[in-house]
Amino acid sequence: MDGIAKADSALFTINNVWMLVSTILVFIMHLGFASLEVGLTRAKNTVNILFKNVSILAIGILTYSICGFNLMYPGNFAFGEYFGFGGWGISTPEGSAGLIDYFNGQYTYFTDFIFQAMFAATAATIVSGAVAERIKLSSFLIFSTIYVAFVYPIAGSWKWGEGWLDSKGFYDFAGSTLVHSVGGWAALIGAYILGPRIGKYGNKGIIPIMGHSMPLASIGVFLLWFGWYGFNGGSVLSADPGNISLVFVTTTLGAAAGVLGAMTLSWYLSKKPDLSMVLNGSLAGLVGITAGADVISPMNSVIVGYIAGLLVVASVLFFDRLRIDDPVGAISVHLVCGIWGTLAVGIFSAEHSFITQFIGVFSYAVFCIISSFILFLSIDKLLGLRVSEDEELTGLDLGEHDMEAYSGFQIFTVE
Amino acid sequence: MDGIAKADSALFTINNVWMLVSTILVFIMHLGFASLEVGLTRAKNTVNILFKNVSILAIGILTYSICGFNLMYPGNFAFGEYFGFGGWGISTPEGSAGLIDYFNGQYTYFTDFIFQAMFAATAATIVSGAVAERIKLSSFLIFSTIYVAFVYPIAGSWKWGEGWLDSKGFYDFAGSTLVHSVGGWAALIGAYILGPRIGKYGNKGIIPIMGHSMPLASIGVFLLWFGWYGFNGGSVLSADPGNISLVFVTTTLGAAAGVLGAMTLSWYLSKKPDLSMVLNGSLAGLVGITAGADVISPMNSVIVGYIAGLLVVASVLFFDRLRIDDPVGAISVHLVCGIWGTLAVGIFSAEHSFITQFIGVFSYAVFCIISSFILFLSIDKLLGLRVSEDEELTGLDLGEHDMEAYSGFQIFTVE
Amino acid sequence: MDGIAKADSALFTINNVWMLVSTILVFIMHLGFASLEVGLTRAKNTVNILFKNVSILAIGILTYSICGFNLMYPGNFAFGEYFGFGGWGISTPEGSAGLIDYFNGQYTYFTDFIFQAMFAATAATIVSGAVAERIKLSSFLIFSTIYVAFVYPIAGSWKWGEGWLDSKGFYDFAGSTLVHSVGGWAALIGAYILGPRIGKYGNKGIIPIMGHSMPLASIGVFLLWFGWYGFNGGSVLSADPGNISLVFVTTTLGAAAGVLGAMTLSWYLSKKPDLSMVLNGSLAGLVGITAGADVISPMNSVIVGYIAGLLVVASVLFFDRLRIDDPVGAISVHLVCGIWGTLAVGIFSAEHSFITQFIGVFSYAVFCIISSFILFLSIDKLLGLRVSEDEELTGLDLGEHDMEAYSGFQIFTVE
Amino acid sequence: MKLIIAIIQPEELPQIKEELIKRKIYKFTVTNAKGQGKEIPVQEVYRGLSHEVTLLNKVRLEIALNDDFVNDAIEAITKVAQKDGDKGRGKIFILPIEECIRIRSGERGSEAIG
Amino acid sequence: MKLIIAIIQPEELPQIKEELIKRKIYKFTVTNAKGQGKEIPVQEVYRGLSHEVTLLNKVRLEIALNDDFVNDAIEAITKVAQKDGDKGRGKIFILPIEECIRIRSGERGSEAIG
Amino acid sequence: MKLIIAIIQPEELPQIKEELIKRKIYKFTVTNAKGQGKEIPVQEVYRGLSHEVTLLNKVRLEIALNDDFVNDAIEAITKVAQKDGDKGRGKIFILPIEECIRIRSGERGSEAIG
Ligand SMILES: Nc1ncnc2c1ncn2[C@@H]1O[C@H](COP(=O)(O)OP(=O)(O)O)[C@@H](O)[C@H]1O
Ligand SMILES: Nc1ncnc2c1ncn2[C@@H]1O[C@H](COP(=O)(O)OP(=O)(O)O)[C@@H](O)[C@H]1O
Ligand SMILES: Nc1ncnc2c1ncn2[C@@H]1O[C@H](COP(=O)(O)OP(=O)(O)O)[C@@H](O)[C@H]1O
Repeated sequence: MDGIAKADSALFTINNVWMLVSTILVFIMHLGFASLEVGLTRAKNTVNILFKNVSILAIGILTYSICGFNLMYPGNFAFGEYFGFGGWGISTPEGSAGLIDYFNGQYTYFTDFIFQAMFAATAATIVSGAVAERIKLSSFLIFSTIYVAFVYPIAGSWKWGEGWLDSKGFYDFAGSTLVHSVGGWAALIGAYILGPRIGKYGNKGIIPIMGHSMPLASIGVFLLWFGWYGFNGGSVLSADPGNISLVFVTTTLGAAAGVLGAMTLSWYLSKKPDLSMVLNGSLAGLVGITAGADVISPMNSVIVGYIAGLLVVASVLFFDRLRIDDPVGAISVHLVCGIWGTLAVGIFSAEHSFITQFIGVFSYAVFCIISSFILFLSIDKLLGLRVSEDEELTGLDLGEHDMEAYSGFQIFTVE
Repeated sequence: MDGIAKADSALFTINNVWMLVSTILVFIMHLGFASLEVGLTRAKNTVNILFKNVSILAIGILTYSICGFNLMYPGNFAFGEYFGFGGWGISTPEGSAGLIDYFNGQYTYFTDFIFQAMFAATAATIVSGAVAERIKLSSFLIFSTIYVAFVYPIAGSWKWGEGWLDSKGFYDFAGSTLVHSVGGWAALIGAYILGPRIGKYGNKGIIPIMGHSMPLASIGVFLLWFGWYGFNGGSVLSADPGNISLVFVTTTLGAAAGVLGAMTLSWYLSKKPDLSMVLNGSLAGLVGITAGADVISPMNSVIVGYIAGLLVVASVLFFDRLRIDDPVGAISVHLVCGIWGTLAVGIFSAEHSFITQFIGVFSYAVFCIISSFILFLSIDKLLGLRVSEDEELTGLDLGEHDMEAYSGFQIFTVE
Repeated sequence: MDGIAKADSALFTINNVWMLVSTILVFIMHLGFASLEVGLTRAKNTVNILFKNVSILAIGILTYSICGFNLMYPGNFAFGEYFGFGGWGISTPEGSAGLIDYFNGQYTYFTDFIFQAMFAATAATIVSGAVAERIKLSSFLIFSTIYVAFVYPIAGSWKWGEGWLDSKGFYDFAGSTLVHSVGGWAALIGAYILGPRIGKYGNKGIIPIMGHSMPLASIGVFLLWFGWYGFNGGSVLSADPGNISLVFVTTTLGAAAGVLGAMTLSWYLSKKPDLSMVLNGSLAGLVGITAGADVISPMNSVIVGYIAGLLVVASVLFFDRLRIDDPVGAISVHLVCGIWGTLAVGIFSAEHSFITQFIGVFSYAVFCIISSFILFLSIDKLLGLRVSEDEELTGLDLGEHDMEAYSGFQIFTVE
Repeated sequence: MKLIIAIIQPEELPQIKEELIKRKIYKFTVTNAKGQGKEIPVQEVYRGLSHEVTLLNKVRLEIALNDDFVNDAIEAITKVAQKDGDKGRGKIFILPIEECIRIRSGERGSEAIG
Repeated sequence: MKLIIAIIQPEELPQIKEELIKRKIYKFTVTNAKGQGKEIPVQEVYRGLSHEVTLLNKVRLEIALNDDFVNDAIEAITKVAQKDGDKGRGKIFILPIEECIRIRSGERGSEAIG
Repeated sequence: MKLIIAIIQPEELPQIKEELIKRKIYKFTVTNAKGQGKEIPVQEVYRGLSHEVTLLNKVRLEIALNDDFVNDAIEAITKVAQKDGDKGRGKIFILPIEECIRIRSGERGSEAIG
């Protein structure tokens, strides 16, 4: 091998390593989601939430290997640029040459698949938080299997699979819309159809139902932030030094500014420094910067993050006023800030048009709202969506799993 | 330096970085083990378990630097291809040239040592789970120091140190047998000699002793899965893009299928979705795929993982019927699925023979069973293995450490 | 591009990736600090501690982007080699060429910034532990904002910014002094000025105030150790295989020996294996090896770590005798072992002088003690430093945040 | 003066609280308890084994009152808890109190109780 | 009708439960408690400091019974707990109950207690 | 023989313990409780919503004593807890005990109580 070929091979190797490191980081976000959701809900539903998160990860990966990957990256579209299917399973490309030639010589076919597979389950996990503490386990599993196997990849193909929105110039770097809003819309519809948890909106106004473990919630947020370096950093799709380091800076500043935004507004509104809001603030900043992490300047990423931090606080209060009960704030974090982040690209990046960004946001809204409605309502008809009142009161852990999360601990299941 | 030399140096650098990243990932598996073991046992033994896990990691690394590394990779064997010793301590190779020429120019001597050192303590940690809640701290520390310092590296030298099993063509990619079964056999012997925890097998049948924190157990499993990307990915011993990305895919699919396998069987058997089984299922899948992660196709890795998931459920029930009390399921996960994974290489990989794989499994069984028996029985004679009944009832935290894990919390130590 | 240029670009890319991976690892240390501090304090102050740790991370990153980075790496000094300022904000270097030429072609400007930014907040977090459970939230936030924005970077410029101590030949590889002691001095002064927590030093002698969660404390320590591979490994400032692998070995052996040192001394002194001491021991070893991780041999790193482990035990007891109340042992771990590590470079590395190391330690002491005193006393005058007795007794969570960390759990807030 | 000790289902506490307040009974003390009674034991599953848990979560309510409030309190509790006829709805025990002291003021007797 | 309040060692609960059931006493309520008594204080070590903990973990058993079961209950408890003569084995207190109500049915008096 | 049940503020326990010991009252049992009384409800904030918590953390002290110690115990408790006149300082209830048994020895009556 001559010098140039060797150097190419070295570059290929490092790109590939970076993509796999990113894959691992996205993987650990699933623990982040699980911890956050557990921490912000009641102890009596802990086993149920953990079960959902572990199994949806496994199911998401498997369905992605069966059909999701080839729906999202169909190669050729079958129906306009709206829908295509590349065939069942993942087909090992031939020989190591085939591996190396894949995707401009940046990384292998397998790397591509596994990085994308880790993303897939995220969308379902986002829904999980919003419908927590009252949805039937089996119904949730059915919903999210279908959502992850079909809705998410088809929607994804429009942009990342080089479909019609990509042709239009719509930009979504790492998925403010394609991942977070797609999950967020289903979260909204799910929370709306299910109705609030018993006791949340009483005749005495809104009674907050406190999460049972702030350390777990915080561990969740730190792990999500940690994993986000792979989520955004990996979305560069190579180890290009200039790009990934810029993405690291904007991602970090966005998150930090989100903390500050949520801190200032919530401290101002409730006169007290509210940890649960500050935690959501960092996630809000991260979701907000995700659409434009590589095209927004560090300075502007602070602005995007800060506004996301304000938005998440306002949005949590707003949805509570609408009596849409979202135990972990998933709608506010992922949907609202996902939309904000996508539009922000149109504002802060000269090369992208606000109108196109808006069209993208709108199209995903329509598609996701309709699919979620159909799915949730059909499941409700066929199996029922919500656990019985009795089960909700004693908790889903005993109701659905016959198991307790904290055996031996004295826990007030009420108040 | 000319282009070729520079390119070589770049490849060397990236290989080395990947091995060190893998080292870090294997490191964090120790937190995974600790969390899992703590979560699946009772609150009153938490300090004890954490102490064991922290100290055995430190001891394992130190003894590996003193003699383990040179027992496992002796260079030349002294006694057939069964035993060799390369000398005490780790000898810094001379100059940076020495560093670079090491191991086909893939990574440095120090990298080799530290990657292997992180593996070593794993074997002892596996034992820890099976003997938890009743073994004396000092006796456990003595056992595992000897096991890690001598038994594990000598056994390892047979294959990874290029000993007789390697010559025979036995294959164990990342240690289904060399790490997991080696630990698993000691776990089995230890649990057998110690006998069950008080109250587990009453006259009313088997009474499950519930773990005290499902969130901790889940954190443990996610961290183990996370670290496994280094455990398997690093075992490629280079950053070769085709290989490590294939390993990532098989590892992930194996784990996901393990979850599914455990979920289906346990849901079928106990009519309820059992989180503790699903958690074990993912580990089962991971242990199962470890022996052949680079020679089994993605499709087959799903089969291997799924069967591992079924096996772990059946095995947990089986050992309970035998009245061998294994609080965390270490024997089922590491031993049973380790054997399965090793044999699976003989089934699913055309290049490897089932018979040779079986000979390997059998040889390790003999060696580990004998060593563990001798060690445990001698320690029992000299110092006693088991804490007093009183101490077991009040908990090892107060008994061995005079410390509580959850100061201030109200915990029922009984029932 | 010819072979050499391509190979250079590959090397640049891998260096840059390694620095960013290190950045992520340092990031997760903040979760480590938070978990450790939460675990070693009482349940009633948990929300407060988590809030401090999340917000100080965000604030630290933002101030570092505003002025910290350019105070620490001023380029040209304005006042002797003691103080310089490179201008507000982070100025994107021009074009991707500018990015690549940065810092000897090792990594980009953005990489440099973000790696250093993650370090910055560490110093403040160290203080947090020592003043926990009694400091007013707002006063702490003001103190640490100023400390991180000005004191830490100015002090840092003396060595890492190529200031006067660098010229003198002072050596501090990854910050035993520049990070750990700088945080440690402020911790000492803060704990001293605040006075002990109510009930700690009664007329019946010293009454330990137990931390409420050993699992959280252990998670914290493991995560810190995990992140330390980035803290030390990244401080090589390139992916040079020989150097980073040596640093991995010394770091690991230092930590392991620290565990052993603390284990032996504390077991000897209190007749019981003390988990809280062993956890501190590993951190002590890590802090101790940090100053010389690349110039101390593996063998000597064991000695440095072991002594650090002894020191931390002795020091914890010593400060308790002085009635300086440090809930998490931050002063002993970061200050005492930071000093030890810095001096150890003068002892174990032939190329460095003990005297110069001592001068460095002394200079930082003077600067940090004076700044901390002035800051803490001014804030005390203006706003008060300590919460009211009532608030301290009911806990800062209800007092400062109107929130509980473990809603539903039965916790004895007293005894 | 009487001391009412009521063992109730945890999820009924909020409603019982409301009923008590309606009847001008504002003060009580609550503890977490586990109860064994005639109710159907809960089935729990762990690591593939199913077993019966007979000690179930209960809430223990303690209300000290003057004699003429006793019937009101009983009514408030039974009203909520009787809504379905399941086993395990709990018990009320009434004990005599000889003296009651309000710590803050030192007041004694029936004055102090409310 | 009497109320038996027994303070016992946590680890004795399962056996005491069995003994009670043998004597046809099926219903009781259990709370987690901490007790200070004459028993040897537990030594605890934390961060190198050793200190005495005098408030030790106990379990508090509450059994309401008709008068003729009282001796059986005492026997059941003492049988288990007396097995060694250590300090700190606990106490039994017997208090009078004036009325007992089964919440589910409204039944009163000695009917309701069992 | 009397049973004193005192509901106190959690943070007062250590001092009350000292005062009791000063008065030669060495034995008691403590449980974690939540109390609703006249005290000002605590304001809690969570996810931007503020709400009143009326069930506040309390400690429940149980002391069985011979009659001549009752006033000492009351004094010990009130001394500490009266130090400021705030609401929510708690209550003391005194109940008759008919019998007391020391489990370890089987001793009965006023002998057994201390
Ligand atoms: N005699 C008793 N002594 C103490 N606690 C009792 C007694 N009877 C019932 N309880 C408490 O009340 C709870 C419910 O009692 P149970 O008898 O099952 O209800 P029901 O009478 O509706 O069947 C029990 O779990 C227990 O805590
Ligand atoms: N007079 C009492 N009032 C309340 N609780 C008591 C009383 N005496 C004992 N106890 C409870 O019983 C437990 C054991 O009491 P102790 O007197 O030490 O046992 P023994 O009589 O066997 O020495 C104590 O920890 C306390 O909880
Ligand atoms: N009648 C009662 N029955 C049961 N518990 C009571 C009663 N009165 C007060 N308590 C307990 O005492 C605590 C303090 O009572 P409160 O009446 O508010 O104090 P104060 O009399 O000082 O205003 C309450 O939270 C409750 O736990």
